[in-house]
Amino acid sequence: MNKLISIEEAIDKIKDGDVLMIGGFLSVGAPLTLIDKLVEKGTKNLTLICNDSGFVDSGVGKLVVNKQFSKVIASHIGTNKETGRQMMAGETEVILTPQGTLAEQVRCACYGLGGFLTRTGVGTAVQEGKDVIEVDGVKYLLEKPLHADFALIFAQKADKYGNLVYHGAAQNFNSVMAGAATTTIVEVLEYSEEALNPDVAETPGVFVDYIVKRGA
Amino acid sequence: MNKLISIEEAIDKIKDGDVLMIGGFLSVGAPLTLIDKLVEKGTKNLTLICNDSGFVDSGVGKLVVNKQFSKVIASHIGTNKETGRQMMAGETEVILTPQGTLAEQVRCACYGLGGFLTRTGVGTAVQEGKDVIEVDGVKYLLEKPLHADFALIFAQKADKYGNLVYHGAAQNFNSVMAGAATTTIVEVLEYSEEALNPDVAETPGVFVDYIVKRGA
Amino acid sequence: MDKENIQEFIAKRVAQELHDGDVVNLGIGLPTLVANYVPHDKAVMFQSENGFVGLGPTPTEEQFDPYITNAGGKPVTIKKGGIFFDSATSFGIIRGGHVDLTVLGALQVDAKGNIANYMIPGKMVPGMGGAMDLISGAKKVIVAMEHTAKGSMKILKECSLPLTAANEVNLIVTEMGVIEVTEKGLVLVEINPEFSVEQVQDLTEPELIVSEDLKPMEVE
Amino acid sequence: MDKENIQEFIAKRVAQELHDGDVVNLGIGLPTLVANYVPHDKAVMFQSENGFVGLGPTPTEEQFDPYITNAGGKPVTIKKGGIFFDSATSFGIIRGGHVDLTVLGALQVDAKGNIANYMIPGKMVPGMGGAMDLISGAKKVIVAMEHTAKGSMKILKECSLPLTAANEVNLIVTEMGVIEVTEKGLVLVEINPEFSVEQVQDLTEPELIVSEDLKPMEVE
Repeated sequence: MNKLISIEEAIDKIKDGDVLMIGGFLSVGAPLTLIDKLVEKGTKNLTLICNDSGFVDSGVGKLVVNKQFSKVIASHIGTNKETGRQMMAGETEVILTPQGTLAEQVRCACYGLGGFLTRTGVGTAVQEGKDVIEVDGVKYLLEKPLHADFALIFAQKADKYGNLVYHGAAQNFNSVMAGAATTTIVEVLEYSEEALNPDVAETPGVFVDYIVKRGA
Repeated sequence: MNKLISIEEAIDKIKDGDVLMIGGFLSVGAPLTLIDKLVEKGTKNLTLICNDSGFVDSGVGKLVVNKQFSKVIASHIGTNKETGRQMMAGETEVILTPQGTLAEQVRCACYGLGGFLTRTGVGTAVQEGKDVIEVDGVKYLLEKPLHADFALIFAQKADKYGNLVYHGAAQNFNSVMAGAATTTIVEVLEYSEEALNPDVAETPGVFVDYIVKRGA
Repeated sequence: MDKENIQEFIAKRVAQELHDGDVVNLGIGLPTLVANYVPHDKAVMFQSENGFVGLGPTPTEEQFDPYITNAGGKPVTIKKGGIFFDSATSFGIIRGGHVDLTVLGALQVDAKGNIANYMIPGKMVPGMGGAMDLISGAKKVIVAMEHTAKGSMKILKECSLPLTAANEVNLIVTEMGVIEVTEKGLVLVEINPEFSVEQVQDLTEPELIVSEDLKPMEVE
Repeated sequence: MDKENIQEFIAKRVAQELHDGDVVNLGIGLPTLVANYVPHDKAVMFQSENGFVGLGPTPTEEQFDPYITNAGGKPVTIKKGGIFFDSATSFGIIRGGHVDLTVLGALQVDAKGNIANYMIPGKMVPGMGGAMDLISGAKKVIVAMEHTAKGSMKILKECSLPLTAANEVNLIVTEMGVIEVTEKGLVLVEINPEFSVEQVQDLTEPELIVSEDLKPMEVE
């Protein structure tokens, strides 16, 4: 079970039409090398699940500008004007989701749950088309899991078993997406043949299928 | 904001009739000093939310033997015969819950969610009285949050801000229960005036109201 | 007051709402300024929805770390006692009522405590980010904004823009006064001595209930 | 075969179902023995529902750590590459299909793949612990048990005891044979050469479909 592969091998796994979860928050903690390689490869008709759509010149925003997404699910697209333009022009379907709901939807996919109840979005446009369930007199929206073919995430360090640790605010959606897609690929700054301390490692290696080194 | 208090101060906060979440798994990682002090105090008519009911001579089992619970919510009571006896005799109400459901119910309380959908328990006695919701052709049970007055948990180390780290399998329900009750009290082996490394600390101090030192 | 003075005045007044031990989330723009006026005797921790508690000021060159940024993507620092976590935990903290106070700007607020601050259909659709979660989840929601937008009213009988959340706003702080959202309607509890109640009412669509205990809005 | 030999025989046969890279959860009792027969060329990680992956053997005196125990509360070790986590994550791994294989004992199994292994009403009510989650969540569920309990049948047309899970069992391994649970019913795919098909059928309530490709059940 060798999880370490090259960036090329990783990107070759992704096919036209696939659904991708991509970690990062306004490009901070995004798997930048994987994204750049995916831009180069030009894989089309992808669906993006990400906190935001980055900037025109960084992170997932480059994939937006390169028109590789037919659908974007995000909590915020305001920092990348091209996403808004594509949405207004009907070129790309955009689903705006509250950030906490997005995080829980991803977690549900990883955890095998069928959904969860949240007060967020009750009485707003987010409610449209969703079941409203009342528990103990409080109204909640039933939000469902978001499934994906690939989770492309970033971590500070991986051991060869796929256990991960994060640094600073680069963790954000990365550890939530680990294990939430059929295949999880992590881009790391450091790779270690030595096992991480089991008390300190944050993401279990069972959630991680492949590891690539940044810039490799 | 001084979170460090004495064991006596901690236990005096708990009143007859309160609902308690208590961490630990077969007494491993249970807040043993808090439990012993609670046995000494004799607070009655409590509700226990815990993975199991421990053993007659250790962990929460001592509270069971001392007849301090009128209700027990747990995934397993087989290691403490007194719990079974009290249940059969109608002295204590016992609700058996799948372990994963119990963990998620506790998390929902901490995370402000109204419930979640799980396949666990579908078609079993666990289903009784619960809503069955079908999502994409799969049947799920709607499980609701478990709320409590106090979470009594254990950690390896706390800093003065209440940030916690755990060791080994002592983490179990402890970090899930942190923040899930109105008041969270943690028993620790080590207390530090110095702040923990923000990358390494596991439970945010915002979930922790009071800290006591083991044996103090 | 010019725009800068107005914003400073509002931020200073909002800072009076902070209590010792509070966990606070500040929205972008004007609300961010509140961090500059935390009373010295109060220990307040700021939460950043991208994944930490303990948000500190802009780093010096030496402190700079590209992976420590605020929810706007700008470099910041983390204070002693802070902690990093993932987005699910971040919103667990927000939704679970572990944030004592959130301060946000708004395009519109109304008499029912509804707030609209995330889109103008056909014009501006940035998305709600974490705003819906914060407004639904925080124990107390303060809207901090200029009383009007280029002369047109922002405090309305009913919001016309898509809502960010329904019935969640507790307090509105503007340069003209402090307004509590109650079941009976909007109660003017403090007024900037530069204005009369009539002037405030003229720029506020719903009828204001003037508190019997109306106080002057004062900042140091 | 005496009881010990029977258990060893079953455990060895179950071990043949392990694949390189598998994450496996073993129930208490007989299933635990499977860990002793992992093929040397296969890297298997054992998951422990109390909160880790990488369950290793009983510690030496030097290795002993009171906070490293298995789901039965007994001292164990953690292997290189293992990791500790909380109970919510543990059951996320279980429910999310990240456990490739779970091996459990049973009081009863039936032709529909139902399993009962957590209580005998009025007699024994230990609770389900993590069993319901494991059976519902693992990719593959193997029941490893003696074919009968003191002569009475355990493989039934329909379970009479309260179910732990409905329609989840994939494979039944006993000292008499290996039975696949299919939509058509129970298929006998391997038989212990010590027994005839008739003998197996006599101790199995539902009618067995005998595989056209019936093989001898062999262990090394």
